[in-house]
Amino acid sequence: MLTSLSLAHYLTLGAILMCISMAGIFLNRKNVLILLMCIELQLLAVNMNFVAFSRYLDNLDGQVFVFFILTVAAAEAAIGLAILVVLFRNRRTINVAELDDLKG
Amino acid sequence: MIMGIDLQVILFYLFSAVLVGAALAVISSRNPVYSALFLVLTFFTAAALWILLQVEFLAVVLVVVYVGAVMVLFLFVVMMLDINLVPLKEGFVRYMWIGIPVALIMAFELLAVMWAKGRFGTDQFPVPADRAADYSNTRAVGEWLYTQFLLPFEVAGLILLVAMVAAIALTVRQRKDVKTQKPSRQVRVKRDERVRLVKMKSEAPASKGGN
Amino acid sequence: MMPLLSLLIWVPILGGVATLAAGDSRPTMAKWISLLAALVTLVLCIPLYTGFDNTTAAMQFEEMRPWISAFDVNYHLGVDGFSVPLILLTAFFGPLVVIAGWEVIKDKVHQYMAAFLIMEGLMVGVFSALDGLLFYVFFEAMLIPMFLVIGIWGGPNRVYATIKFFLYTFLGSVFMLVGIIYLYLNAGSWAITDWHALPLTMVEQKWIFLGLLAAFAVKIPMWPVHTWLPDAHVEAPTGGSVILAAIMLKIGGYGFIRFSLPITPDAAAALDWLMIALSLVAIVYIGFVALVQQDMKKLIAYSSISHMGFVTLGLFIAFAIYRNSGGTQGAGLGVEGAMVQMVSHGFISGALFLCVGVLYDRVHSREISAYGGVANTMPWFAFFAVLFLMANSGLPGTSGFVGEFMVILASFRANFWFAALAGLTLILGAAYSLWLVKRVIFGAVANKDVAALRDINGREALVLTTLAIAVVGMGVWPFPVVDMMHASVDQLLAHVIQSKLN
Amino acid sequence: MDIKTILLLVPLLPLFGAAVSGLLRNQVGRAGAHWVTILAVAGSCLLSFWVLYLQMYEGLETLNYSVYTWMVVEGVTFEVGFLVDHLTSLMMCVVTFVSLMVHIYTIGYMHDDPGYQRFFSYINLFTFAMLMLVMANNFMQLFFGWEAVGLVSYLLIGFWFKKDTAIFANMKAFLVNRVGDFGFLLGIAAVLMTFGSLDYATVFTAAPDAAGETISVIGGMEWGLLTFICVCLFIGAMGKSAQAPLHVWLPDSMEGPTPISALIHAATMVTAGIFMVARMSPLFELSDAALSFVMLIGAFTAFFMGLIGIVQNDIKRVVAYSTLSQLGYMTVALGVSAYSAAIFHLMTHAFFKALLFLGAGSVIIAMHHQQDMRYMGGLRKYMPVTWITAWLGTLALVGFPFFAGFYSKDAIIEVVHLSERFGAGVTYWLVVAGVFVTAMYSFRLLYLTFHGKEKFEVVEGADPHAHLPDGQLAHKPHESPLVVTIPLILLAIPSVVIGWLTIEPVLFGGWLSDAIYVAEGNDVVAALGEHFHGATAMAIHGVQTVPFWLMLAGFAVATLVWRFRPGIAATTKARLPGLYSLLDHKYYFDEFNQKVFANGAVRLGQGLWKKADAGFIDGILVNGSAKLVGRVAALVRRWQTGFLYDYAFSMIIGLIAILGVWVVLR
Amino acid sequence: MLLAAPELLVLVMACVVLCVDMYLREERRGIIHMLAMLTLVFAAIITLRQDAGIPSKEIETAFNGVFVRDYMGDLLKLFAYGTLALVFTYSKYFLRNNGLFRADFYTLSLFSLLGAMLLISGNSLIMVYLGLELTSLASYALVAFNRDSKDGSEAAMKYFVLGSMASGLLLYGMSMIYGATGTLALPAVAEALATTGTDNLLLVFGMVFLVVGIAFKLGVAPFHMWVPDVYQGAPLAATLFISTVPKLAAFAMAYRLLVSGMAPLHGDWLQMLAVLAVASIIVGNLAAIMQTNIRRMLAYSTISHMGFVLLGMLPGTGAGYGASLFYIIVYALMSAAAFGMLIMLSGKGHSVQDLDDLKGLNRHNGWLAAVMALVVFSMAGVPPLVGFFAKWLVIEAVLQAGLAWVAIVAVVFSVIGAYYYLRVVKIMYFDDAPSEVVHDGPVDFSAAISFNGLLMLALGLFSGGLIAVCVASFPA
Repeated sequence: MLTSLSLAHYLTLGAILMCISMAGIFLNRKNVLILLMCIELQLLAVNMNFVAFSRYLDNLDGQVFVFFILTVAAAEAAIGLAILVVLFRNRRTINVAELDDLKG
Repeated sequence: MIMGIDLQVILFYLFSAVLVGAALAVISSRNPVYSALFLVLTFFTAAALWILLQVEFLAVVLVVVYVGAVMVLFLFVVMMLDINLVPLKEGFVRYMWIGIPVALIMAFELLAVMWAKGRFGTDQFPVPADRAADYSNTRAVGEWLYTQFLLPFEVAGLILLVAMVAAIALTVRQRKDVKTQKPSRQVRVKRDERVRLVKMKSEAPASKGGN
Repeated sequence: MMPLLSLLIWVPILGGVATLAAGDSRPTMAKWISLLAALVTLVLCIPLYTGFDNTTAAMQFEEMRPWISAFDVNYHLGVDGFSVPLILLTAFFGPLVVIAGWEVIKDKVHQYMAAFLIMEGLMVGVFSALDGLLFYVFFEAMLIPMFLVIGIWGGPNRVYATIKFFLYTFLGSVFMLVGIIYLYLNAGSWAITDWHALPLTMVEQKWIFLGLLAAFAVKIPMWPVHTWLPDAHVEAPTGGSVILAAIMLKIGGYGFIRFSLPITPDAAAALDWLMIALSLVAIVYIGFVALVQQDMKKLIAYSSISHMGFVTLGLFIAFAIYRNSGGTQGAGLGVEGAMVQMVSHGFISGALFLCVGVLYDRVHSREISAYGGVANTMPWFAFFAVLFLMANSGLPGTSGFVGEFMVILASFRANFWFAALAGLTLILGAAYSLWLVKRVIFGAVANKDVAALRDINGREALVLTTLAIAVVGMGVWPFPVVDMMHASVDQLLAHVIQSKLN
Repeated sequence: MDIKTILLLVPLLPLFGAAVSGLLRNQVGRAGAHWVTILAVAGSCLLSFWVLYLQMYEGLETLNYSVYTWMVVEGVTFEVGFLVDHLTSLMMCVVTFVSLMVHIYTIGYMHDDPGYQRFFSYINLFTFAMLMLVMANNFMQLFFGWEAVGLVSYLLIGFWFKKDTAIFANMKAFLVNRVGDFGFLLGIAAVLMTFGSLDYATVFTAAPDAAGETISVIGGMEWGLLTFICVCLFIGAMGKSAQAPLHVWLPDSMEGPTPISALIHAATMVTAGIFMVARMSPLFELSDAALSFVMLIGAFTAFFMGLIGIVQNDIKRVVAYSTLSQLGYMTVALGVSAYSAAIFHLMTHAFFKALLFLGAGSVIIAMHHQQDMRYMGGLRKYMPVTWITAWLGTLALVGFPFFAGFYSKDAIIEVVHLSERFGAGVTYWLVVAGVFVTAMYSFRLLYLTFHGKEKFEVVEGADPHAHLPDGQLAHKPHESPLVVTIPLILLAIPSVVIGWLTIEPVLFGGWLSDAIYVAEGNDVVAALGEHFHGATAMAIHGVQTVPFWLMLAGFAVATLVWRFRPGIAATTKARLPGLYSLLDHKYYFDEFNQKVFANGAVRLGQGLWKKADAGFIDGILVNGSAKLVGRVAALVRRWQTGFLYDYAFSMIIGLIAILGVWVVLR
Repeated sequence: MLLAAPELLVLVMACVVLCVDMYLREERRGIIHMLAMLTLVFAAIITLRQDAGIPSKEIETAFNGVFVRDYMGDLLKLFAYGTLALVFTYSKYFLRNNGLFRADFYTLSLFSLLGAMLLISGNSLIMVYLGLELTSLASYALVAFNRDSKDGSEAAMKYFVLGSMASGLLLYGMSMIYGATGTLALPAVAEALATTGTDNLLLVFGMVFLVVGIAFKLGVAPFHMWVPDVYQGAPLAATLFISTVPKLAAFAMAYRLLVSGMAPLHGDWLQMLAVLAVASIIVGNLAAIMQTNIRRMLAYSTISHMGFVLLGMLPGTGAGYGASLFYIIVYALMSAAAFGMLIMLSGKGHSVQDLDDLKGLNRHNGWLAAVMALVVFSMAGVPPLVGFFAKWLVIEAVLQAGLAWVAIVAVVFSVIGAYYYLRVVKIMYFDDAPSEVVHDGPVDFSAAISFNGLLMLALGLFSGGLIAVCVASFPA
């Protein structure tokens, strides 16, 4: 385990990142921004998987996928932040715990 | 090789530790600015790990795109929104008792799959040989991108376009309370819009009283 | 050949659409269109009756067109001795309901009339569908106009009643849907006749039987799933009650005949104790409940449940008789008695609800205690009301007698106690009917509302007279009605005693 | 005219009359109504007598044919048809004749009633129904007639539908009759099951073959099938012919107009049960047990109902209890297989009881609808015709020799004496004692009504239409008009002579033998016939028998108590309060029925409705499940908190669950 | 190339709309609407022309196999155009009334449509992902489209966060599939599956994430939480859009991923889908009962409808997929009509929210009430309306899969569900209106909504054709 880096190492890292990002989403009760960051983290976890697989399978598809994910992540960030701005303008807050007008 | 351990392995653990630590810091730090900066750190270490995997192009892209663009955007928004930071973390602790176990259960489930039966061990997936010196990861990805994945590539561009359109549609607005000059309207103005002729009845002499 | 059944289905439906098109602003036109459509439908029944060959059990006037070919669903119509009487009954009530609502309904006349016409067409569809899915479609589609009729023109508690009615019926019928889909998957065909021939294991049969039972028991309704009926009746406008009692309830009985018995004969035989028990409970228990009702419509509604008990009893004693005697002698009497009871109850309950409607239109109360001595001011009405109530209590010479008589005679063959309990209706039916007469019709004029009553007008007299003729006519000479179904009944019984297990 | 046409016309004429006078009452008017109905009944009566004549003198054979097929099911034909034998034609004559008398009488009696046409319509309809009953050749039609007369009886008792007592009485009458019909219908069902047919001829032919069959009614208890059938059928007869304990409706039925009491509740309808059992003699003869049952019920009714008559004050009720008692006699006769004696008594009773009722009605008219005998007395001088006919009727009723009732009643007592059926001994003593009782209440009625002091005062100038207090009259009583007295006279004649005239053919001449079957060992009438030497001889012989002396004793007691020493009645009443109140309350039958059956049914209904239907099924199952759904739905709704993190959490939980189930646990 | 002609057209026209808008004055915005509608018409024509031989079973691929054109795809696209045309017609009125009549709506909708089309035609994990993101991103923006709406932005935020998270999970699953099979092309995945065998835990593991992603997109419990909030908070036009085109695409996604890609694992995903479907039917119907907000109620009803859609996938037969396809198409049409009606009833500056806003509709406008009643009864699954036939087919599919208990649960809860649909009818027909309200939209709007409502009836009475087409879209 310590002598060489197996695929499992990277996948584990991806899994841990995934869990951290998930935990971030549902543990974070205050700031919507953090949620957006968690989403970035989540994508990073996925990317980690793809890159590792791509390398260990010696298959470029995975890297291309990562490329697209990065693109989309950027676009997502843009839209997410735009929505955040709109939200802030309307409500003067980005507190997640105050985002409950719609419920039930 | 240090103490019989491959340098790569040492670096992996080092970077991984930083990565995980930074990721935890992202979700747990009180100030979103710190979070953003920790996220930058996360990305950097991730890029380093990818370089370990000899995926240079993506590692660079990650740094360029994320650290250079996305995170700057984040920070910009953080600053712009001027958020009150005082009560930030109280909820975090209150729900930890349920949140942490759930996260751990999930981690357990994922890791169980990762580690069970040596599924991803070196037996199944042998460590790939190092790339030849003249191998260009960038070139390989580029070629693949423009041939096999042409349509997705176009679509990716489209997504960026949509993001742009959407972001503009959502955030740009004409403020109603701001007065601006509109020359085209000024030129086209007609007399009727400016001058009003008022016809008044000539004042009659004092009324004779009700009849 | 003329697609007679299609015409019978679609003439009223399209008439209903035309009535709707007349719009809110032209109520008179809407009324005349609807009357015309109803009458045309009635006239269309003449060739159905004359052209019907009652010597054969085969389906007649068959029509067959592919409908949903991907799943072998066909627009398949046909009638036999069970369907024709009920179709005639349906068409018979069409014009009556229109006339009965002629002056009474002031609000949204076009929608009212259209709802009834559409319902009429759908009910004919139910009785003539030979394709399982088509049947189900008609069966369920009926709920919509009825739901609206009760909800829009109903009494103060109409919303509760109509939603209860809808959901109850809907809940029952979805189980049937599951059942018939299962049948389709097994038989590879939606044709009901194919299902009749489909061999099924006992377990399958029992489940399917219960599924079908859920639908038909609610519809007919059997105890203990009857509680929607009194509510629906009380709140429904007169026409709604009439159609509900006169025809809709019959669909449950028809369903047993068309589906439960022939498709799952072994389950029916195995569970006949349940059906008989429930029927008897309905007859006796509900008889007592009817006795103490304070609301005229509720009383009649409960009496309907009790009378429908005879239908299920008549249908299911066949198995007990077969077990007792090894033959079907007597079973036919039961089945035909059930059919006759359905038709007759159609006339009687329809007439009774119309009678209550006549009073309600004048006094705006259905409480028994609001009346008393109606005979003083409304002698003709009293004549009709007493006639129909007597028929309701099974007086010989009226149609109410025939079915009960047949079923009681038949059930004696199965078991003395069946007949004895069923026979209690002679006393209970008379008790609640006559007590009603005593409290409402007879006595001194009870209050100024009653004193101010005016006797029935020509329109009401027309409707009630027509029904009176039907009730007495069928009581005096049930031959034509019974004669229509012999062949079908014989075939049904021959089929039913043949086990599908092997 | 074709005989079938004649027979068809017999019932249809009254039906037509009923329809015309009922449905077209405004068009035909009062006179039109009574003309059309009376003509109809008269026609029917004439035709009936014509048929009787044909049978007696032209040798008309028994006719048994179908009029039309009612329905055919499983090869079993249900028909409407006529069976016209001697029994039928006798009944037809009795029914139409009495009916005709009542029709005529009604013109006077109902003169001022607003429901005049309706009344005629009803009694015409009744005649139709009764004719259908007696002419039936099958059980189905019998049942039809059976219920139809019940219906008309219902309508007529409640004729004055504004009177609460009347509409209570009519409902009671119908319901009690329905109890009987319940048994009757079961009997018919058993007949159909046993014989596969409802046709008399078929059933009677096949009856002996079914003699050995049994039926298990209550867990393994085997009954003779025929016994079962007969008992069931007889339960029907008990209802219609008012045998204890189903007699309770008859006294109450006196709430109806008097002509009705005469026609329906004395002469015709109540005898339907008697007629039916006689008609079913081929069945009953096969079951000794059933016959014993019949006999005992009859004996009980004959004696105990008579007793009640002694304490009644309502003139019509006394006659009504007398009717009950006489019906008991008829039933007893049936029970000892003396069917012809029963029919004979039925016939004579029809005449004299109709006479008595109409006489009572005449009195009631004179007393301005006062029915309480305590406010009468001394009417003899005001209404001589009524007085005389009432005496004649009474003498017939008590069985004074040579009067009609003597022949029939004495014959019954004698056959009971001769019978060896189980229970015949008790029965004999009861019916003999009944003679004494009969005489007591009959003469009591006469004395209280026609003799003694006038117990009413004439208040001059009082409003004749106003309701005066008991014992006051606006006018002096006076004799009733001719339309009332003529029927009295016409009925008085047969009341006196019919027994003397017909006992020989009816009882001993085998006149009814084509209708009635009596098994070998049971033929007590034949045994009696051995001692019969002509009607006159029988009457003379009758003077020496116990019943005659008991009758005289009854007469003597009645004369003493109610003519000369009125104090005795009061003293006896005071001495025996228990007995008095037992009789006054008619053995508490009404109270019992009201408490147990009527109130019990209502309470049971309330319980089932409120508790089971509304409470359990609707409340708990239906609305309860709706509420449950609502509760759960509210919970589900609360799951949607509106907080993003909860939404994410829910997704994660979902993910974890799916992973757990399908991946980790795999 | 030509296979993607409809996509190209939509792309070009979306850009054209974007550009033309810059040169248009406020009053002439109608041109945008016309352009968008024309786009749909021509796209439909092109799609139909490709399909000359209906029903063509031929499956053609392009762009190195990442793009596929098949019959199901064309059918879904055609209905996507159709429902989008309805959406545009209804939305115009709404946008005008609320001062939102901007080209952005059309552009974003068209881009979203494009994403949906690509997703429908996606034959590779990468294509599926990109198509999904394209539709989703545009949808997020549409939800927040009314920039001054508090609810809109809240809904958009929730939608965005949860949606992104779901795509992250989906991607995680894709990475596992990629790792297990070494390929991104769906046919290749299927092939690899066939050779490596189906007991590969890694594949099941990855598939769980795919299922989650699909479930989220469809809005199936417990991944449904965004649906009610978004349906309620978004501007009506956006709700209308979201309930139509993306749902069609989501079905395609489910089919592509689970059937085209992972058919051999049918035994596994069948169970997951069954549980999810049952959960959504239960949750959707129960929660809908309690709603007083009609949009929220419709949202919950959507959740249950999506459960029914999943039911059709259970037996893994062509008939079953056909049932699901039919259901989703019917759902899109019903939903368009329902939200269109809400738009119709919303006046200037007022959006219908409460059920009570429908009070006494029958009294004011019998025809509109009738149309709405048709829609609502159809949603409740009462014959002869088309909603019944959809339910029937999926229940048949469930029974065919041998899952009788699922069928029982489904039908029982559809009865419970009928209650809240009936409540709508009750409010329209049985309650009295508070005041005189005049509802009338432009002619094209009225015509469209009438057409849409009558379609419920017509497709029910003549359901044979569409059902046959749907079933024929899949290999038996």
